[in-house]
Amino acid sequence: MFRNQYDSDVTVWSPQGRIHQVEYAMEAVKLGSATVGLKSKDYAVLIALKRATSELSAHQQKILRIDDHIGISMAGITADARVLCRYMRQECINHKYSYGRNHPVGRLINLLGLKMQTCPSANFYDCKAMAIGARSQSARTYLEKHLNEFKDCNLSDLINHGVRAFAGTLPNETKLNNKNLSICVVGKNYKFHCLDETELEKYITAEIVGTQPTSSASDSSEVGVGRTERHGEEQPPTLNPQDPTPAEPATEDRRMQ
Amino acid sequence: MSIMAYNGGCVVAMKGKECVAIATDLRFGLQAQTIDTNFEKVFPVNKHMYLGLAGLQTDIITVYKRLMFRKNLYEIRENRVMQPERFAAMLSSFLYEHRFGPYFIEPVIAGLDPKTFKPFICNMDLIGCANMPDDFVVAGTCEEQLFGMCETLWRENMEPDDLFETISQAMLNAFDRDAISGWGAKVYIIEKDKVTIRKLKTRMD
Amino acid sequence: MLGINQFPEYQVPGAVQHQFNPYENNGGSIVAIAGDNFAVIGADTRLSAGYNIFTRNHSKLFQLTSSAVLASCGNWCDSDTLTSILQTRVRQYSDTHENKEISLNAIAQLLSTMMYGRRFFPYYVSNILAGIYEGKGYVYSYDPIGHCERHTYRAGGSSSALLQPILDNQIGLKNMEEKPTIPLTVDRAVKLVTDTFISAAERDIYTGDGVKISIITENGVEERQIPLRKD
Amino acid sequence: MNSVLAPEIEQHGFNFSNCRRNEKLIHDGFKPPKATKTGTTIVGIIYKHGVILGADTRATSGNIVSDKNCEKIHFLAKNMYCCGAGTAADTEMTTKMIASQLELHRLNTNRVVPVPCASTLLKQYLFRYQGHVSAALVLGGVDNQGPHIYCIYPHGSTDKLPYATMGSGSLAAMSVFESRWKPDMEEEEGKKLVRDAIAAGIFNDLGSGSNVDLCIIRKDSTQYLRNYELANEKGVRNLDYTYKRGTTGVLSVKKIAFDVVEESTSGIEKMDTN
Amino acid sequence: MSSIGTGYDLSASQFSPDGRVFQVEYAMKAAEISGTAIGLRGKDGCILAVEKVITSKLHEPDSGRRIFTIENSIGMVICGLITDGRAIVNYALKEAQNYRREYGQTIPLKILNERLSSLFHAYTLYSAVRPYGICIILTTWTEQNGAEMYCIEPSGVSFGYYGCATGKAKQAAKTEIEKLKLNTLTARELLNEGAKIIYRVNEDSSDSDTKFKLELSWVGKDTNGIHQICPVNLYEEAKAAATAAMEQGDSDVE
Amino acid sequence: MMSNNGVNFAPFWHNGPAPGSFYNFPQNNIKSNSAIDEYGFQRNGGPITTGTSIVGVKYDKGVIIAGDKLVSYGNLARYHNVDRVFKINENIILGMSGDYADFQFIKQYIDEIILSDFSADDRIVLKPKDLYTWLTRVLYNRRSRFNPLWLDMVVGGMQGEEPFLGHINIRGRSYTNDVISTGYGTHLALPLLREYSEKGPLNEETAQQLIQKSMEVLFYRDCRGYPKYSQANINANGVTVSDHEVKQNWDLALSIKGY
Repeated sequence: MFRNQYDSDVTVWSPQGRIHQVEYAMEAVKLGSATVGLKSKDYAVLIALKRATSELSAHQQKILRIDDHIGISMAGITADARVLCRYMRQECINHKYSYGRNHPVGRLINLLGLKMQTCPSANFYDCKAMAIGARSQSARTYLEKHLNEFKDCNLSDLINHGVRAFAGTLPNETKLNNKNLSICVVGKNYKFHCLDETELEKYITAEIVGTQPTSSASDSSEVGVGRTERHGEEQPPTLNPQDPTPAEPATEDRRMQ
Repeated sequence: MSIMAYNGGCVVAMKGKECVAIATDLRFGLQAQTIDTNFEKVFPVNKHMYLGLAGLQTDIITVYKRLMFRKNLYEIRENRVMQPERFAAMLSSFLYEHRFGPYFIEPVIAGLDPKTFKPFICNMDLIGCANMPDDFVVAGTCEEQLFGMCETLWRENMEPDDLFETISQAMLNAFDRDAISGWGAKVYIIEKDKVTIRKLKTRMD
Repeated sequence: MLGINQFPEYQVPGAVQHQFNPYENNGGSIVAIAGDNFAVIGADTRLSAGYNIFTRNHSKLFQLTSSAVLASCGNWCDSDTLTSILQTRVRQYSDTHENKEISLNAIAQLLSTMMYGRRFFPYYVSNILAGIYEGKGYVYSYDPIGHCERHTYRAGGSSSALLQPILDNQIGLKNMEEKPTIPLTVDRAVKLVTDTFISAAERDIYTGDGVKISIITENGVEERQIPLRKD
Repeated sequence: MNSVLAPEIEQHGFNFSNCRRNEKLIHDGFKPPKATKTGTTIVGIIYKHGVILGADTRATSGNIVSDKNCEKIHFLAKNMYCCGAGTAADTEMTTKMIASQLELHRLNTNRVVPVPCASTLLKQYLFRYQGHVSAALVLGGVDNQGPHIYCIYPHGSTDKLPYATMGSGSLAAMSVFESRWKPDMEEEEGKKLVRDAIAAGIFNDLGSGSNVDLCIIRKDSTQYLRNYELANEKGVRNLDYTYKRGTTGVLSVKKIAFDVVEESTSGIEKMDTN
Repeated sequence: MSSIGTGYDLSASQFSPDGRVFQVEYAMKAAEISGTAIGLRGKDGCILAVEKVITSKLHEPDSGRRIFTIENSIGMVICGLITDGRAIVNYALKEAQNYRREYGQTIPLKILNERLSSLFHAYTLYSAVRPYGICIILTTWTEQNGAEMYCIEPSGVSFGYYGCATGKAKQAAKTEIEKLKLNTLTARELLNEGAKIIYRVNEDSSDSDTKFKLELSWVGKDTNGIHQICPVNLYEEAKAAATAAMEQGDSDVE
Repeated sequence: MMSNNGVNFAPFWHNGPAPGSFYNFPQNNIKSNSAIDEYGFQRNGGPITTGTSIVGVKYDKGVIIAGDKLVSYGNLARYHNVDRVFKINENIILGMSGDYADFQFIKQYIDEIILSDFSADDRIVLKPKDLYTWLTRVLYNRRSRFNPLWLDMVVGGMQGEEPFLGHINIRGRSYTNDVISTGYGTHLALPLLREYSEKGPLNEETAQQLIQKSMEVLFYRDCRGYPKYSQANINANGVTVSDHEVKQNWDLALSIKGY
């Protein structure tokens, strides 16, 4: 990517019909530490790494609850995400107050997308699974490979898949532990909630040991390799510019096909 | 404010096993101001019958006097002790006479039949609609509180001593939740062979 | 102020004027008792207005958190709105406090503020909040404009006058020279609440049909329902 | 005997001596107290052999039940009963008064008093008071002309109907009649219908409650079924509310003991009255 | 485009010396690099067909929709920057709602078209905003006016059409459309034709299922004037017809 | 932020029920404190063209709502063939009593919601409980502004597999129950309905008969009643709205003589 005279503002089209600012912002997302989301027919899971900016600071929340049925995880500046998060929470609360039901996820995301014309890429996709942020490509590769298994997974297998995909995005020096990993779940009989430390420990152990998800036929060794070898060349994430991607849309019953 | 609550005060009566009880508070006030703490709203009618009157003090006294006049006349004419039922009927017609200009009182009658010693209790609204239940009757500014207490506490066939505890507790706790009743209480337990009158220890505020 | 009332001769017979009263008394009673490490709160299940019963199975209890239950009765549309907004406020609290559940005393204050916010067009409701805070049982009661007071037992709603003295006597042990030493257990509290409602149903026409009781302990909230007379 | 303070008993009719004072008090802003009302469901039907009257047994003042088991079916004559709704004292006293007039009439004429006669007496009386005697009545009886049901309104208007309801639960009871009443019902069927109509009032109208009273008047007999059905019974309390004796603090005790001898004298009186 | 890069092409409120507004043209470009969309108007209805490019396997099949419904009778397909498209859809919904509140009926397509065109145009007048990077096709069918179809470009220019196309393979599609005798065909028949065109103009028709998804909708007499995404059976039929035609075409070439 | 052709994009941070404030509903931005006018003007007039009772019954697999077809203008039986029960969508039926103009006003917004559900085309549709809650909020907000919508409405429908029946009045006082009636029906129809419903769940046939009985009694005893009524029935098979007429029998009238 290079500088040109058409990339200074989000209100300028390039001769190729592109808006460079938006595209740069999309690049920026790739600098934020990765986060993974995936779903089965009954559950949706978000996985992210909580980072501490210094030894002295607490771990930053990467996954935020919007309502009992919605949560978001993000890659980028937490402050920006919080602004969006607050908006979505308000919308959900208002919707529940006036209609007595949960705000349909699709419509919430649509609302968010409509907020401003100038918002860099208000685009959104309804995904079977997705990973965003730094080194997320490896996670996406994993997810694509196992895409067809997710639908019928039970919850713990689904989380195992997620953690495995997620592990591939970790910077070299980082090890997963129950302090820095966060896993949140929503679905059948579960309100949106984050797993506690003992549960996290379980999945971390499973990942390190390389236990197979019971219903999965995937090749664990390959995944293990992916995690340990892939990311030597990438720099550790730094503070990122604006995060344009609002959220990984969580589950919605009708979508699963 | 209702004129019935101008002076404050309450009366309650209960049936027990071969006995009846009637209780009253002792306050006499003018709205929120307490004037006297020794105003009894329960009056003897004859040996085994007491009349409680709750409401406007001037009417309490007037009604009591007028009733005694009529009752005495009856007893002289008929040469027999007035039965509580008769007394109630008389009181009822007396009050209904004043249907269109009533006395602001609610009466409670408790007594034993002079011959059979059958317990009798009765209360009326201010124009003489009588109510003679098997358990208890209440009147006065803390009527609701008394209803609640009595419905919970009253049991069948209470001995005189138990009846005393029950009616006392019902009354004390009821008028403690009413600003214009209380300041002392008196309980009459009427039995075949005696009437026991107890003055209760109460809050005086 | 000059107005048409000062000039009655200029008044014209117009369309029939319907007085709109924004309030409606929907009845209902509440009793709450706080114990050492629990709280019990009950409310009847009748929804009525005038001489009509709308439904016999209408819960007036709102579980706000795992340790707080609010009972609200009076003008039902106000209760409904107030509790809905309160529930969103409880939600917002946990959103802004890292998913921490709001504590009972914080709800007590919040509710007071919310009700006082409508000082000049009050929510016409009788509220009682019961729950546990730091392991101890508490009961808070409110007047319609948000005065909040802490009690160990409280009756509210249309039968409040009937029931409060019973609690004074049975739990407060008022007017007793020799106080009985029966410990206040959950079981006793529940039985007493039930009994008070039996009494209320006898004498208050706006209380009846059934009573729903929530028992709040460290282990969460348990609900029971007991039938009452239906006339 | 006659003095200003205690004048001789006025014999008949209403006494208006307190009216001026009470008016002043009300004018001064004191609220007039409320008399006991019977919210009430009262009904009457004509069936094959006569009439059946029914009533609930609740009396209220405001939102408080002041009497849980009051009688609302009043005696007028052997062949006539009258259910009353409205101000309890009014229905009670009015029916009592009319009953005595009917008895006098019977003695004078030496025949069964016709039901229309009672209806006329009642409506003329009520009309005179312009609705201030607030009694809404369902009058039922059987005379030589057969069975009659009258509906008498507080202002003195009347209806003569095969089935009638009154009181705050009248609509609830009427819905039962409108959907199920038919001419020439058998007695059991009629009792069931009246019971159901009263129950509809008891369970749907807060002004009515407690039990069902019935009164069946046939050509030659009358059956008053007081508390025909105990539709609502008080719940059983879970705790024992017996106090230990001595719980209540007593300041002073005074005892008035009676002589037992006096009691035995009451036996002599008994002989007297015989 | 000789004036490109001369500095006259950075703002929508600026003409170039040769009298062009380049920002508008660039915005048009944005529409033209997007997947092909066509609209066909037949004798008893219209259809919309679009080639929705699939950017990731991870997306749900119906994610990133490009055909939208305004109220229940107007169809709209978007070609270009999809987020701009959603904003326009929202705007159109509001317009339709306002119209309904005032007149109690669905906004006539002609009016909606006018209002949307002026919105597009307004966004070409100020330097603080950029022109919408989309072309839209609007269709409807009513008992009174029969089938109607309009296409609006980023400049705010709009015309009524019998058949129109935008997007990557705009020209090829136009050529294909011109081969059809549109006013003799029913909406039902057009569904197949539309599908065929989308498949035919797609550059990379091999492995088409993973590269793009055909979106198809119709409105007409058969749907009672309701605009709806084509029902599954008709969709499959159209797709089958398209694939069959492709094989036919391929063999023709060979 | 652009605004154009009268369409305003909402400000970035809008809504949010602050303590003691209300959710802002369409057309609700009437200025406050104009309620009392010195010169006797009162904004909240009473109902003018009105419909009488609505009766609703829930049975084991669905809901029936019925109401007669008369809309009165004061004491005048003004419109004789007006539907007062409606199919809202495949899940919801609605019956109205009270002011018909107020109803038409609110119906417009309900229809908008239904339309926008259609436009969204995401298979998410309004359910009876959603509409019930929404109406509760709207009516409550209007009563709180002393500008009430003079309505008593009964919402019925299928909440997934479960039948739903709820009632909202002019003040936004709402509740759900197995049997519901508005207006005179509260006194006349409810006792009939309750007698059966409290014995256990009804089946469709009994529900049907109960409705018929209730409409009959209402016609006989409500002076604003009418023999023609419409009825909406909803269950898993969908919604049917049908017209019916009370079978009248006035034989009894002949036997009444005298007073």
